[in-house]
Amino acid sequence: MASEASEVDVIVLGGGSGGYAAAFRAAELGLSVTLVEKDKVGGTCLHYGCIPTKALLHAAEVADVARDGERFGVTSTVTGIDMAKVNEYKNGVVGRLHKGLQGLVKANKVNLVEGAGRLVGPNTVEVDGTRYTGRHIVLATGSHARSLPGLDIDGSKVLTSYEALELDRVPASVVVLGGGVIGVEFASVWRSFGAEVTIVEALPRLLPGEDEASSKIVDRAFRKRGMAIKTGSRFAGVEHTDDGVSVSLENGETVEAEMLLVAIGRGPVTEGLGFSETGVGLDNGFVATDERLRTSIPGVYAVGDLVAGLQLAHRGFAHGIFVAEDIAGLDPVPVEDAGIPRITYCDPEVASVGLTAAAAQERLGTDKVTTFDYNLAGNGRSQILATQGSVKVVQEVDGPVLGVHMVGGRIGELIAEAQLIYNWEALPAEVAQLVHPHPTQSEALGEAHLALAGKPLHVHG
Amino acid sequence: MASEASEVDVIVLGGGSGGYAAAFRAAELGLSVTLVEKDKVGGTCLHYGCIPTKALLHAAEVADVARDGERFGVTSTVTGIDMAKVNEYKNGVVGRLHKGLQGLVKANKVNLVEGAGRLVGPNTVEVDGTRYTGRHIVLATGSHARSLPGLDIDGSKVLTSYEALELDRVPASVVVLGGGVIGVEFASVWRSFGAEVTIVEALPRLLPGEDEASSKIVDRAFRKRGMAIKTGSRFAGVEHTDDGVSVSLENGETVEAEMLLVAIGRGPVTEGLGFSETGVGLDNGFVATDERLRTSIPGVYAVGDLVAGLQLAHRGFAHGIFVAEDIAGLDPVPVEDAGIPRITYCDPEVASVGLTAAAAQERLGTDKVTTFDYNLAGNGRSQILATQGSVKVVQEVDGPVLGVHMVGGRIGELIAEAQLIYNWEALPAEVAQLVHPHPTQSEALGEAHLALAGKPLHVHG
Amino acid sequence: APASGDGRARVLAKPPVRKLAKDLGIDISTVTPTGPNGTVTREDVQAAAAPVADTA
Ligand SMILES: Cc1cc2nc3c(=O)[nH]c(=O)nc-3n(C[C@H](O)[C@H](O)[C@H](O)COP(=O)(O)OP(=O)(O)OC[C@H]3O[C@@H](n4cnc5c(N)ncnc54)[C@H](O)[C@@H]3O)c2cc1C
Ligand SMILES: Cc1cc2nc3c(=O)[nH]c(=O)nc-3n(C[C@H](O)[C@H](O)[C@H](O)COP(=O)(O)OP(=O)(O)OC[C@H]3O[C@@H](n4cnc5c(N)ncnc54)[C@H](O)[C@@H]3O)c2cc1C
Repeated sequence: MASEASEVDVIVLGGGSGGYAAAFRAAELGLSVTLVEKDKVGGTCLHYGCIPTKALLHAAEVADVARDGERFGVTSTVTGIDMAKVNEYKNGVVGRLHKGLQGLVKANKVNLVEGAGRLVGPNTVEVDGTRYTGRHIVLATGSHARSLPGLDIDGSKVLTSYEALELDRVPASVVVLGGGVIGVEFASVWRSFGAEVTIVEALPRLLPGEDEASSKIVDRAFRKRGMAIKTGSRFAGVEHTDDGVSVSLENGETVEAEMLLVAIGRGPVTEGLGFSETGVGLDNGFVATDERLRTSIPGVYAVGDLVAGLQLAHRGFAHGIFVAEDIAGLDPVPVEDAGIPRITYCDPEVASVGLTAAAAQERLGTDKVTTFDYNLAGNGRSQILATQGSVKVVQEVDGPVLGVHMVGGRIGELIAEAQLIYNWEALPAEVAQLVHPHPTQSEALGEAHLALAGKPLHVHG
Repeated sequence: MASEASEVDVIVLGGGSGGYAAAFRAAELGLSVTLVEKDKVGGTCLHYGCIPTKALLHAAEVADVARDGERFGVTSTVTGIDMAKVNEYKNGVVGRLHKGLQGLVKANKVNLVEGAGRLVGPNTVEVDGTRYTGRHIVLATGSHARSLPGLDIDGSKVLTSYEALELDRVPASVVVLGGGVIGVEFASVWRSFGAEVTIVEALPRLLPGEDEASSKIVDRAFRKRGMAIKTGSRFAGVEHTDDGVSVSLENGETVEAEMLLVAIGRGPVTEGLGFSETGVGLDNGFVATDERLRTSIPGVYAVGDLVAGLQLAHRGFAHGIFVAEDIAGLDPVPVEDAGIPRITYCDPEVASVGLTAAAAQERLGTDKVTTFDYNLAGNGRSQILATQGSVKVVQEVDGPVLGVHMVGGRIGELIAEAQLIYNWEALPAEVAQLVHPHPTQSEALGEAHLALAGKPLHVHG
Repeated sequence: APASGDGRARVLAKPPVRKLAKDLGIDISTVTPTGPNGTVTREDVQAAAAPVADTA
């Protein structure tokens, strides 16, 4: 029979972004916490997601900058990409952050149980034969890469992001199946590293979750960078060839490449964990919750990628903090997806918050929505960085900012400001009254608000 | 006798940041505007200041990145800095922006008078023998580099920023006199381009206008980059030598170098322009104004570097817009220096808004001020970029954010968010309730606010 | 009962709305809130700023 551990206030199942945030915040609030993790604290984001991909993207940027030095008067050359060293750098960053996080688990006095857990009752999680009971349980088992029926991930020629992060060489050519965030980020890295890249996306445009204007700019920029883009193209099948794969599309085309990356989305990790057996309601595989992240079982919550919606690490943080505060009785304000900033770290970067122009028009009516699109050509700092793109602000007529959509080199960091504007429901005039520093890219955001407030400064006709 | 032009609503004397912003905004509001400029619209900032220096700083960054590629796995080398090409790039950026600005003068239907103007009456400016009368006059003649008695700028061995921007080679060694914004920016550029750099500053620290914590980090970073820093050292004299200059300090030390950059501050351009003759009150050389930028003569305003305080282009923009709106009767809110974001674009960058910790303590009392300093070592994105630094937030105890002070690679853009927080007097808890995107540097700002709100997430002890 | 003294930190309002009140010279702690959970809205501030004649 299973042994029993003494009851705690909160058991968190899964130590990724959502899980550890819940654990830390609960502990801060004086609750006793057990955190169950079968792999490594930090989860997908730290070990197989955000951090390693952004390290690759930075190495990619370094390669582009060094290759392009002449344009700025710097006589520089790139003779190669040393993937062993790239991986050493990437693993170094992950390792340091992982060590820091392990320190925080200790500092927060969270009881970490290493092993695979299973929900065996509304208050109970079993790990390796030991039963842990908690007055509250937070499910945070995250997500995994999806594939299609008949599309087998072999890890060498047909990969998901998981295997792609471990490659010891740059493929000569690659087909990226899926033009969503993960797909375009890998496409961008490999292109900068010298690969021939083809992106295949079933929907009519890249980054279909973004405002159409953003997709258009990225599409143009990627083509200019020499990538082949096949939007509105459905995957039909893949065959292994002597030196790689042959990918066929429903329209009859085939594309040969050394590798195929499958980046068609991520599904929740909810199977075989006792969720449905214990009575946790699921919806399309995701854990069904209300806006306060409560599942169908009282006292059991779900956070992060398990909950249908944006799959982002900081949404996981926000969910985790929310649930911990809710358990502690602080009555926190629910986390809404629309207010969560989104960044795609390809080159050029894409960032947004709030509603797309189309969504805003659908919600309020076309005549109630106005937009302003500021071209980065008018922005001094962007000229200096030699980047193109735009900042588009969506406004309710005579009302607050409803959405911000940006494309451009290094533009991702700017969404933090936009996020305040959106979530604090500021009027363009209230932003326009304040002054953005010169010369920065943030001025483009300022200019868009100035223009919407009827007082354009550096707006070219 | 002088000829007369028909009266307009507003005459703006000087077409720099402050002047052209006043002109454009006034024209937008339906006022007739004459803009007098003796050199080029865009003024110091566009032609001899912000833009060309930031182009050099970007080329410097490119050189550093390309030189340091191995660290990220990119096999890259730098064999030289081609100053002719650097200048071509820099002049290209300036030229394109200048062209854009000239287009805006036309589009706004501003009457541009090219020539040196002189105030000859409370309503009258004379340019090349023609008298222009305006119901309102905006003085915007800006500033120029200062020197010391006995310190002659010869333009080849002893330079100001003006000549330094035109150099056709990288000096082997240089002494930078003045550790303020302009001094440290040039020091940073030259160091990245390979020069031996010595900074001499009379005050006890670099960037004396910044929070002491920021100065300390920059000092350490600059030394690590191999620069010599002599703070608390007063300049005594300079002698020309066969291959450069010999700079002597009051403490008896001498430093030899190929060149001396004099960057000890900028003074207002108010002499010989008829200001005092017409009765415009001056204060220490600057035009004296009230908080609504009114001079001692009714109907005559001053904007930008002419007005004592922060010497920043975007302050000029804000002043110009304010005065135009005031003239048009819109009753705008005065522009306060404390709310204007400040950036120094050296490596690492420095950015701030609001009060320093010391100023806040002086104003409110030590026990009424709390601060939190978030080290970028805990920030994933900064680890990826391999940059160090910190984000320091100053808060009134149980009250709003009073100041934000940041140091780190690329950190400048983040001050746009901080600027909203400061000017909107947000409480840390209000910022902490919102979520910053992962992994960005902006999360460091988020973490500092989380910590001040009593809910730290990724804070290492 | 609400603590006396510094009402700024205690009044519920989005930061830009507090700034608006300040710009209009209105003490936000005297404004009657009509927003969710007792939040002072932009409209509340504007109403408090409007000349009394407007409501006639
Ligand atoms: C390639 C890639 C790039 C990404 N880039 C970004 C980005 O730049 N920014 C961003 O915001 N998001 C990014 N994401 C998304 C981000 O990684 C996820 O949104 C985030 O990790 C979700 O956090 P989570 O806590 O819900 O789940 P996860 O991080 O997946 O964590 C779940 C944890 O639960 C553990 N677990 C699962 N089952 C059990 C069990 N039975 N017992 C014990 N432990 C278990 C797992 O080992 C894992 O550690 C990226 C994702 C990928 C794949
Ligand atoms: C090296 C350097 C770097 C800088 N970097 C930055 C930075 O990164 N960010 C930032 O915000 N600020 C920066 N500044 C400061 C910025 O340039 C000034 O704050 C800004 O230019 C001030 O604007 P202004 O309109 O007051 O004056 P100016 O820009 O100096 O414009 C004054 C104009 O008046 C004209 N003029 C003068 N006398 C007459 C006359 N008699 N008749 C007609 N025209 C006349 C001049 O030709 C000039 O065009 C920098 C300055 C320098 C020197």
